[in-house]
Amino acid sequence: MHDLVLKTLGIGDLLAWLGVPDGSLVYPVVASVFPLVFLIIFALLAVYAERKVSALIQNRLGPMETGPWGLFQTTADILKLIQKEDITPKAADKILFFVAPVLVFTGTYASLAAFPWSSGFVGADLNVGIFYLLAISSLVVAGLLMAGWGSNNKWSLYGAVRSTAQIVSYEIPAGLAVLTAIVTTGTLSMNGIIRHQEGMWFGLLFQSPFLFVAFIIYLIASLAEVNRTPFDLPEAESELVGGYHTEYSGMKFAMFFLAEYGNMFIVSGIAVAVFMGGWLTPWGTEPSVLMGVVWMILKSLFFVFFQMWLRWTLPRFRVDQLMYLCWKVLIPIAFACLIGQAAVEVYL
Amino acid sequence: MPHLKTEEMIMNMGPQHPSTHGVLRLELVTDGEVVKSITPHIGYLHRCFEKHGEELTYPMIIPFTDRLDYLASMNNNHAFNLAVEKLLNLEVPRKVEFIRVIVAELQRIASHLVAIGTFGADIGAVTPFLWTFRDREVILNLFENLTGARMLYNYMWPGGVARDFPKGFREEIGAFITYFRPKIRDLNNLLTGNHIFISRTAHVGVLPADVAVNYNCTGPVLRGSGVKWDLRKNDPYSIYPEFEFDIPVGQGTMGTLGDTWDRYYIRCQEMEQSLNIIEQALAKFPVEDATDVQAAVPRRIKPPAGEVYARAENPRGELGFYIISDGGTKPFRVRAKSPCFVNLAVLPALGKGIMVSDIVAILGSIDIVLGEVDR
Amino acid sequence: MKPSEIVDLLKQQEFGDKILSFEENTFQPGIQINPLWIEDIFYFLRDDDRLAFDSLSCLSGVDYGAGKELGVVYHLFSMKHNHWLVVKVKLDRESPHVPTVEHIYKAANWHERETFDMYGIVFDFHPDLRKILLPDDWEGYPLRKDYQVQELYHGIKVPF
Amino acid sequence: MGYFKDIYRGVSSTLTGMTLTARELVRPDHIVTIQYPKESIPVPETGRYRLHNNIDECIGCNQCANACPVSCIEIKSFKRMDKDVETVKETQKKRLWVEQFDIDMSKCMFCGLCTWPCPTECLTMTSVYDYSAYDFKEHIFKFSKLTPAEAEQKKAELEAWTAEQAALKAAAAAKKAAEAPAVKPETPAAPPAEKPAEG
Repeated sequence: MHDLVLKTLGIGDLLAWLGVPDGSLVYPVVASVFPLVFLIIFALLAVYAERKVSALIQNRLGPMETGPWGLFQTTADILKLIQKEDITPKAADKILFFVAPVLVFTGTYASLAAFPWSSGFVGADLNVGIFYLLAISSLVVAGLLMAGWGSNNKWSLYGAVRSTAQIVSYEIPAGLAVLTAIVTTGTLSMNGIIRHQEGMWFGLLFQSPFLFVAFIIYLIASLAEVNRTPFDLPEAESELVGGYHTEYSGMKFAMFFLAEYGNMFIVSGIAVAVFMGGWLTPWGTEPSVLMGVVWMILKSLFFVFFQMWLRWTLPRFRVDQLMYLCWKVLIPIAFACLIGQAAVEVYL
Repeated sequence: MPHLKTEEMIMNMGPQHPSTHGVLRLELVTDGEVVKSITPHIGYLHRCFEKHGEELTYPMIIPFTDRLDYLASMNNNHAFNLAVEKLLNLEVPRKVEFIRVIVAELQRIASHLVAIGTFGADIGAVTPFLWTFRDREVILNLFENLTGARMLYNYMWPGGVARDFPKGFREEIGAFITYFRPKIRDLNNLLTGNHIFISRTAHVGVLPADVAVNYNCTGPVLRGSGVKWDLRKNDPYSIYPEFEFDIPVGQGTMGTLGDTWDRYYIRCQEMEQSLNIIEQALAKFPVEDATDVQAAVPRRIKPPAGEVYARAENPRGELGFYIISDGGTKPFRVRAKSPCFVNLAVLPALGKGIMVSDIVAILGSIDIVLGEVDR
Repeated sequence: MKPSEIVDLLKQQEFGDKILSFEENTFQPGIQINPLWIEDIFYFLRDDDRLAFDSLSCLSGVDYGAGKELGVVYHLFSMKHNHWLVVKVKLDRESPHVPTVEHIYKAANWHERETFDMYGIVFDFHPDLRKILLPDDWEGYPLRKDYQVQELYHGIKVPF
Repeated sequence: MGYFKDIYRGVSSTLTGMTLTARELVRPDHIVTIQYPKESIPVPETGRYRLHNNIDECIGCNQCANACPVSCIEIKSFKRMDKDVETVKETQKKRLWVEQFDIDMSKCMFCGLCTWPCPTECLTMTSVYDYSAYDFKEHIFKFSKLTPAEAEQKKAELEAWTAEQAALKAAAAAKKAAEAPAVKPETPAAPPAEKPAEG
């Protein structure tokens, strides 16, 4: 990754020109800062977009005061959050309380390492890319549990317990849906999956009905993993007031916020990579390296918009309905798709 | 495996809580997600209405009745004036009756809009909340043109009303009706028919009819349990008998009879019925009748000694005033029997063995306003 | 049913001596009864299908003036027959006691707690007679005519 | 069976919901927000918000203070000398100097009961609603134009004038008593001096 970042974006020449010796530590550091910067910028834009989308749906204008059309609203929010006092409840478990947001954020940040930006532009092109992505994103569960238990607040405990149940149980349908796609592509590496989808209009989606249903299941499961409506039970405003991040304020709260929006992007990125042809052009040809990044981000942003659109339409599930939907509906159908797709592979 | 006795957790929902519709504290004993018992604690918004009633003259009490159920001020005024007019044995001019019915029904729609909006927000759908409040703004602007105030009007006086309809006001109401009818359909498509909403509200908080009658629940809570009881029809007052409108009653279409969904859906249907009433009232409005609306308002209100209990159909149920007068300008005793106070008393009975998220749904469907509960 | 018929029915049920007075000319017909017999009379009023008073529409405490007695007024209403009956009970000021009707009309539970809170009328055998509106440690019964507001409550000046 | 019907209904109701929100999303003409500081909701002139008293027409009759449920109007006034009496709107006579006419708008409940009994209709409710302030005391609007110095000076004149009137009356009574002492019994004592009407 870092040699690529350095070469294509010219940072390498810049650093060499600055007289930085070749093998020094600066290169990997700069390369690893790039996804962090992207994450923060994306979060800024996503929060602003969410407020604008929700406003337009609800016949409102959304933020208009800070900057033209309220563009600097999120920077204002981030500045506010930074200078807000970082309160730790007296009876809170200090260590857990501090580590929770860090863990949640690293879960999101680490999964950017294997994120397939474009053909030459991917962090670590692991041959178990998709497996790594699904695994690392469940690191968030530990963080949420720590947050809920650490803040020593009954409501946060409720939020934490609910979110653990939800994320853990929704990883199974998500995994199965992705497995259905892996059955056809044969490889686990992200670029491999994407390369396999060359020449297909809109990727694997329309290759077989099983894959289409698997895609829908993955979308629903990914909503649950990111705690977005209709699955936003852990921080259900109207019941648990704030859920696991009730007691947080200032920078720690910003970390949770950043992680949530980061997760939104990563989850829709995986959906795009596995089912929608990743950085390929919609009609299946391979674009240049930079254009690949553009296509990948565009497709992911569409699904981010889809999640926002869904959030302002649907009410919220109850916990037992959540479990019913996962275990009684999504998983059986995911299995059926898996078997169906496997049969298609073997006989066709 | 012997049953592991898990320790029950006592939790406080309120008094500052996003979905208690005001300052109400629910003490929940919960075992995991399942709620063992609910004990409501009220009194945070107690403003001694009944003590005020004994120290103020009759016209001065009316602004205080606005503040009982502050989402339905017109209906509160209406109920209080019915009681005082019975005491004074006052004959109210026909034009004033028409104005009162139109204004009361508009207020009913505004109050139901708040009930539906907050109920949707409690279940998680925030968009209907914004849509209902957008439509409610239109009614508030109508009231501001008529009375000068947006929410607390002091508009209806014993024997008359403060101001006559300004020029072109009836056309504005007609415009509102045509604007609002399609909006109810949108709301039903977005919320009432939504499968998640139905699964969250059907079969939840079932209130059998006899329990509802024994608890003296009234309004949409009682009609949700299938009891066809509406004061405008069963114990008519003012000129309601002149209008045809039907009383929506719960049928258990989506779940069992008397569940949260029924109570919610009745409010949607009642809004349409109110629109019908307003249309008929506008059609029959005595336009050429030029009597001054304050003609029958006595200069000094000194009712003869006696007592009366009069009641009116508020959006949340039957609001009754029991007034004892000792012949002076100040009432001897004013007792406001508020519907939300009685409807809230049912919550502990409904709250056994439900889940935490259901409390929010049931509380939203009972639709309480703490100003009226605590008086 | 006309008010006088209701009272005759009650008299037939050997409640005659329990009914102390009967006013007919007010808007709602009212009878005053002996507080000790309230439970039987109410059971009869509710369960007899000719009367069918199924809803306790309003329960209010009344203070008939400084020095005079306290009272509780029950407004009973029958949804089936659409007729009213007001039952009044007069209690002496020093120790106002009246048996509860909570087990007959569940609506009375909170009304009785509020009347106890405001007037100090004790409803015997009420399942949990606590103050409902005022804070638990508030002295005095506010709605009594001879009520003096306490000067300080937890150090906060009370008079306006 | 119920299982698949459940799923079908779930998906179809979600889709109808989404088409509705999408329709609202692409209809910018439905936006209702009014950006407050720049534009504001048009308030009708019959709006009932801040009270205003046109003090020149106020005769200090205290009707509004009596009609106010929360007694947030305080009036102090004292008697005018005969020569100062003015007439307002041809019908009402201003017989009092209104020394203090304060309305505490933080106590006022905007019921408008005070505007109805006012004989000269000088007390009206304007449609000014944005007068928020940092200190409660700024919400006490003082309408009286009489400065304390003027009030003192007028009170002094009033004392002198009443004393002089009393002296004149006493002299006239004494003269009448002197002219016809035998015929009529002693005339009753001089009427007590007019006490300034405290508000």
